[in-house]
Amino acid sequence: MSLESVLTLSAGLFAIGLFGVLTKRNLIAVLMCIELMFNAINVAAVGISRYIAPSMFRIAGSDLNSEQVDLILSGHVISIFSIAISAAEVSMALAIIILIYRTKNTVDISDINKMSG
Amino acid sequence: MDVADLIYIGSEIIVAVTATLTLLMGIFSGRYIIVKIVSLLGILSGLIYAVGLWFVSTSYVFYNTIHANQLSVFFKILVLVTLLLVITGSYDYSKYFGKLRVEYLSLMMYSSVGMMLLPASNDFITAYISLELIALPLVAVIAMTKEEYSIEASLKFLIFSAISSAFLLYGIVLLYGFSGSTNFEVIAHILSNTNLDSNISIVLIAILFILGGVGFKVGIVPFYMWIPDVYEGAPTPVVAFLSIASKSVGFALLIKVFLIAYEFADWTFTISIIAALTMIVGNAGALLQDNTKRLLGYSGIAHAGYILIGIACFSQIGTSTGQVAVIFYLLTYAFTNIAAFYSLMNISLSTNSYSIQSYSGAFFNNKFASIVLMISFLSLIGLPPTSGFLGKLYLFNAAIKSELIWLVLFGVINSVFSAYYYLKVIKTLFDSDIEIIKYQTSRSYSLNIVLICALLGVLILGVYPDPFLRLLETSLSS
Amino acid sequence: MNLTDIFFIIFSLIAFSSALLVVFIQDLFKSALMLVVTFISVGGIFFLLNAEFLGVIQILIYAGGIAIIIIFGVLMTKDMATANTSNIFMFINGQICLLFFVLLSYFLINEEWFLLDLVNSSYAEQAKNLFSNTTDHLATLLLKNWVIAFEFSSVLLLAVIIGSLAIVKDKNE
Amino acid sequence: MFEIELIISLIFVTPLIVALINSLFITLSDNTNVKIGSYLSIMGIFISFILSIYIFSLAYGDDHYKINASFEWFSIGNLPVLFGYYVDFVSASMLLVVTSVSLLVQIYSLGYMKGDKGLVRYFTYLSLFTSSMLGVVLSINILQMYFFWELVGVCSYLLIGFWFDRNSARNAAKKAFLITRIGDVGFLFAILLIFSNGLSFLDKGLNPLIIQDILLMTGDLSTTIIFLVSIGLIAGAVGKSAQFPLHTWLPDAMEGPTPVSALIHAATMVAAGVFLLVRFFDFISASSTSLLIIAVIGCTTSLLGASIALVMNDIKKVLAYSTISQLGYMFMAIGIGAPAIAMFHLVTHAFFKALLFLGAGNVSHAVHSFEMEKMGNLKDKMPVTYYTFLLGSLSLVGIFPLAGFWSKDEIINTAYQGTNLASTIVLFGSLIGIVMTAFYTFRMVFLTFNHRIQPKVNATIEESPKSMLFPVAILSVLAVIIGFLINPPIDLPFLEKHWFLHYQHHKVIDINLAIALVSTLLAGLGITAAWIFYKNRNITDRLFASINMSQVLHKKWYFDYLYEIVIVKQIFYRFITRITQIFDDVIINHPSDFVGYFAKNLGRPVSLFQNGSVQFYGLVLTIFYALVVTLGVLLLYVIS
Repeated sequence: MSLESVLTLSAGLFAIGLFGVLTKRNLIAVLMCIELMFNAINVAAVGISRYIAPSMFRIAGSDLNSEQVDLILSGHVISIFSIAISAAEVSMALAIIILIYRTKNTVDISDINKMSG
Repeated sequence: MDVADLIYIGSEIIVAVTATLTLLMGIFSGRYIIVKIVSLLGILSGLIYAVGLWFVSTSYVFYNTIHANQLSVFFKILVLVTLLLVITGSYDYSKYFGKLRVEYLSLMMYSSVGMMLLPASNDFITAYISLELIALPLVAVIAMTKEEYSIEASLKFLIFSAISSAFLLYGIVLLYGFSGSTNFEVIAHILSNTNLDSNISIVLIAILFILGGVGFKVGIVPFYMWIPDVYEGAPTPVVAFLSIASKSVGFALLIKVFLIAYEFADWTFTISIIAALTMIVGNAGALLQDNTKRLLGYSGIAHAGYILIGIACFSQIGTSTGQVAVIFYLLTYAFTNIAAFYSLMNISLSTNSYSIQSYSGAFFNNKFASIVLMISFLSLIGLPPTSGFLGKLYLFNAAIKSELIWLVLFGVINSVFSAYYYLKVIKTLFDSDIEIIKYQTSRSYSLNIVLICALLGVLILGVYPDPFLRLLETSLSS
Repeated sequence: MNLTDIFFIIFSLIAFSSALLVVFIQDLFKSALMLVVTFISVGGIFFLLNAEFLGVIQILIYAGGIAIIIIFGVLMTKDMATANTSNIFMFINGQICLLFFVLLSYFLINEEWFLLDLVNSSYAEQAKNLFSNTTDHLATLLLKNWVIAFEFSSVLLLAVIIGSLAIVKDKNE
Repeated sequence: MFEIELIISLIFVTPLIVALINSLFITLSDNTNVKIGSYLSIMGIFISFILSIYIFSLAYGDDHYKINASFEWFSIGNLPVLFGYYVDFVSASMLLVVTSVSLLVQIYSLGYMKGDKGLVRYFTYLSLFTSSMLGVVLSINILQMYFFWELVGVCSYLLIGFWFDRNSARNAAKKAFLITRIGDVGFLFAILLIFSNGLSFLDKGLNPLIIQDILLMTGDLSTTIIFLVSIGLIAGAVGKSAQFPLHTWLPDAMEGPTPVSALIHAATMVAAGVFLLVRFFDFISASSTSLLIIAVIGCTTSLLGASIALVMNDIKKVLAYSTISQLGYMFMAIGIGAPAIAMFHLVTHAFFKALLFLGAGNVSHAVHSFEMEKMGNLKDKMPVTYYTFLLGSLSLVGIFPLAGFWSKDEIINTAYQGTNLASTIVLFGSLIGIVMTAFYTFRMVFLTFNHRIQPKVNATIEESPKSMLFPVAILSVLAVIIGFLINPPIDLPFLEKHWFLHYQHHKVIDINLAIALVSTLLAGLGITAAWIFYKNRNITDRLFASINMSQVLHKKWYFDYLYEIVIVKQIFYRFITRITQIFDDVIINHPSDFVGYFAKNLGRPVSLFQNGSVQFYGLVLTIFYALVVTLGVLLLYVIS
């Protein structure tokens, strides 16, 4: 288990999610794939956070106080916020999907292209 | 954290509290006008607070996540002025929101909280949260008229925003992986002090990923594709807000990102190419439109291209000239666009149709709005004495100082060709060959007040811009 | 190869294959279940990466919350649940995404990362201490360094609640 | 000096204030036919006129008269942009021309526009136009000049499209606006180029925006820069002054009310291009190539315009092409290095052409048409109009001793004295031009007024009201004497010999009797030819029909066709919008067409590109990001 393998996993999940977002016709499936993309990013953030040297060390190159070492966990903070925001996005998206389902009786994304040009 | 740091985010707090209060009042009070006045007062007090904040000295607060300087205060003021005008003018439009008009007020305010926070943020995590805080409430507001087109616009906005914010976040993570930090200044410091030979590609990829997330907000090639659709479908006040406030703070972040990025490489050529492409795509796209909101969407893309010219000259002459040009352009563009969108809205308040044909002969029914529309379009073309001319002059001046003459020539030629589609609309206003559609003559005083304010802004900035420029220069030099 | 490596391989294989299944299964309900499996295995990876708090959050919020909401959404539109087809771009999307994955992972593997040194660096002791108990330190970071982001994400969540209610509500009621 | 500054400000500000007050009338009152607005406007321009006379009297008698007055407008970086006035002899005389013609035209409009619904709007536009034209004349600063230059363009747009309920008027307004904008690109580019050399100006303590400072710097700039800037300025002047190849807007601009054509499209705005070149003459003349270009443009335009005017049947169109041709004369004068003579011709032309336009206005007021076919034998019905029109025509043709003679003769004389290529071109061009001018002018006079050519009698035709005849009469007096007065060949008791040219430091050449004789003879030849041709119309018509040239002329040398059909529709529309058209129209709206398109052109089954939904947008994004990652990997590969 190394940084490279974690990042490869993250790239894979991201690509799969991206593929799904671009490909699935059912809106809920698109939504699930967006979640996959954000999960992939979380994996990368946590992995990097686990394996990367703190920034202050590169600037100072010597002793660090404990607050500066704590910043190693910045990646975790990114993931926490990303989880919160993707939860928010899901609820918003589901609301719109239900609205679309009620008004147009479809959840097929290819039916939703009235505006173009 | 010092509690005194809270004064630097005072106007955000005021507006967020007002938004919540508005919502509560909407539940308990039946009178919309009272709710509206309370929210306007809240925004106004936030604005006054922000103006006061201008005189507070620069500092880094909240553990370097917020950089409170005059530039960020300037954007706060810009956002709040826009919000004030947008909400004041949308009193008569809000009938299209039905019972949801209180939620509309509240969500617009929440979104503007994000917009105020974004230019002040000094850290990618805070910036990301602000970006999402801008986008997600707007998703709801766009869908709020519950018409087929607005729902579609909302969905497209959400999905496009989700994809680009995923890439943005990936970029942030990669940049964090390279530097070990999310703080703008730490990253810039590391970039300027490290031998980048072995790391050149990660920084390149990370910065271009981030450019995508920000470019989505401002609408540059190739991230512009949502703009025409969403502008066409969304409610007009929201479009005005999107095209001004959201775009302006997007540029604020873009300036910050490129101040970092120029530490790493010279981006002039790349940005110039993107600027040229954006201009040509925007103007060419607008030529064929017959919906004015869609047309203004494409025109907004073209204007993003002009503004990018200013960013292209960041490295060569020191950044100050380019920044002043960009920010002054944003200021002029704000008033011009308010005038454009709201005069269109004024004319078609009763029909709610924005196709160019529906404006034929509008001059005879609504003289004032038509004149405002004409002046704002002349400003979009970039003619003196409107502010659009001086804005372009500043951008081109900055570019010429950076020896980007070809780009200037390209921009000037583009602005000439753009006159074609703007004049097409102006011409229609005076059309009387076709049978005139009888508009319901609705006099909306609040809308006219907003139009007068925007018109004054367009003309004053075009004729006597000196005080504003002085303010901008001092705020950038501090 | 130690135990961590083996677990990592297992978890990432599960995550990877279930993610593929999410995309390729035709039945939307089953694909939502596969999504839960992916979330749980990603949570497992978080535990392996010394991020126990995030692992718990992942399983609680993603597998427990978001996935449930999604399944709820699937049930609400249940007559559409089986119509989970792909659009006509599928092959070109597939090629581009595959290319994207290959290039990105090639680049991520060959990049020279500036790695944490837990053996003989000046901060080694503090870092080991940090990874032994990340939750405490994370709490400090969230409520101290990123307190603004934390507070404003709560504003965001409030706005989203109002927004989604407003979307679902009928405007004339 | 304070009073002088105040007076100059008043000249420019009075019409502006009047325009603002009038626009308030329009917004406040639903009845836009308020008489008081028009009187107010005339009062305003009258004040400007009186003050201009005062300023001119100061400038007269002092050949180094200069007034600088400015304050800081805004600044670009550390470069102050000044807003202010610069008055010398040239601008003082322009002030007088603009205000006097504007005054007479506004008085004339009282009668001509009587009863029009938008009377106050009309006078508002006229005041605004006058104010901005004065702004161009007075500008100290090139940016300020550009500012008013565009404002003049906007006013012209509004006035051409004044009767906006006519489709043709709206189209003409749009065309005028767009075509002059093409020239303005050149002007703006010249300004920006001067900016870009701002540092060398600042080193010398000069300001790169002040016109006089630019002239002072001429020696220190590289020849390439001077040439490029000159080309930009020439482009601006070509657009505004309707010179070849941007001349096509002016004839269409005749859709505006006739007094507007007299003021804007004959006397003042179109002269702005000439004024610009005169202002920058010291700069432009540093590059002899630019002067040659100006001379060639002027010569081409003058012959082109005159040739089209030969066959036009609309009286205003004849006058419009005549204006184009006469502006060509002014360009030729600049091209041979005699800006003072260009100014001289500008002044005389302003008066006699305004006279001709107002005369045409009288005629059309009576017969309700501009078609010369519908006129004829108006001499008896409208004697005052006839004689004034005749005087104007003789002046235009250049018959001794009318105004046109003096200025045109100076051009020919100077060209005759010159030795370079430009002079030769100009000499021949102007001599040929005289014949054509005489021909088309008298063709117009005969067709309109002469009973032997078109013996139609329409009983209802009456002479115009006094308010329309009064300005015409004054202009006709001016058209007779102005040439002699402002450049007398002999010393008069109250005027020095050649004072107008003298004050502009022009080397005065005495009148050459041989040249004068030749030009008069040529003019006579043209008039005779017109008489003979139109006395026997049937033969003439057959003759014209037999040679295809007439067709070419009727189609205005196909310039409109070239611009509208070929350039705008074919190249611009087809080519540039094709890209987005394919994208939006074919991919998104007509998937099958797109398949066919690719199948035909590339033979590749890309049927997958069908959907234009948000997922397609996402695909574009993904392709962009994939390219970014590819770039990153390539960089990694290159480095390692």
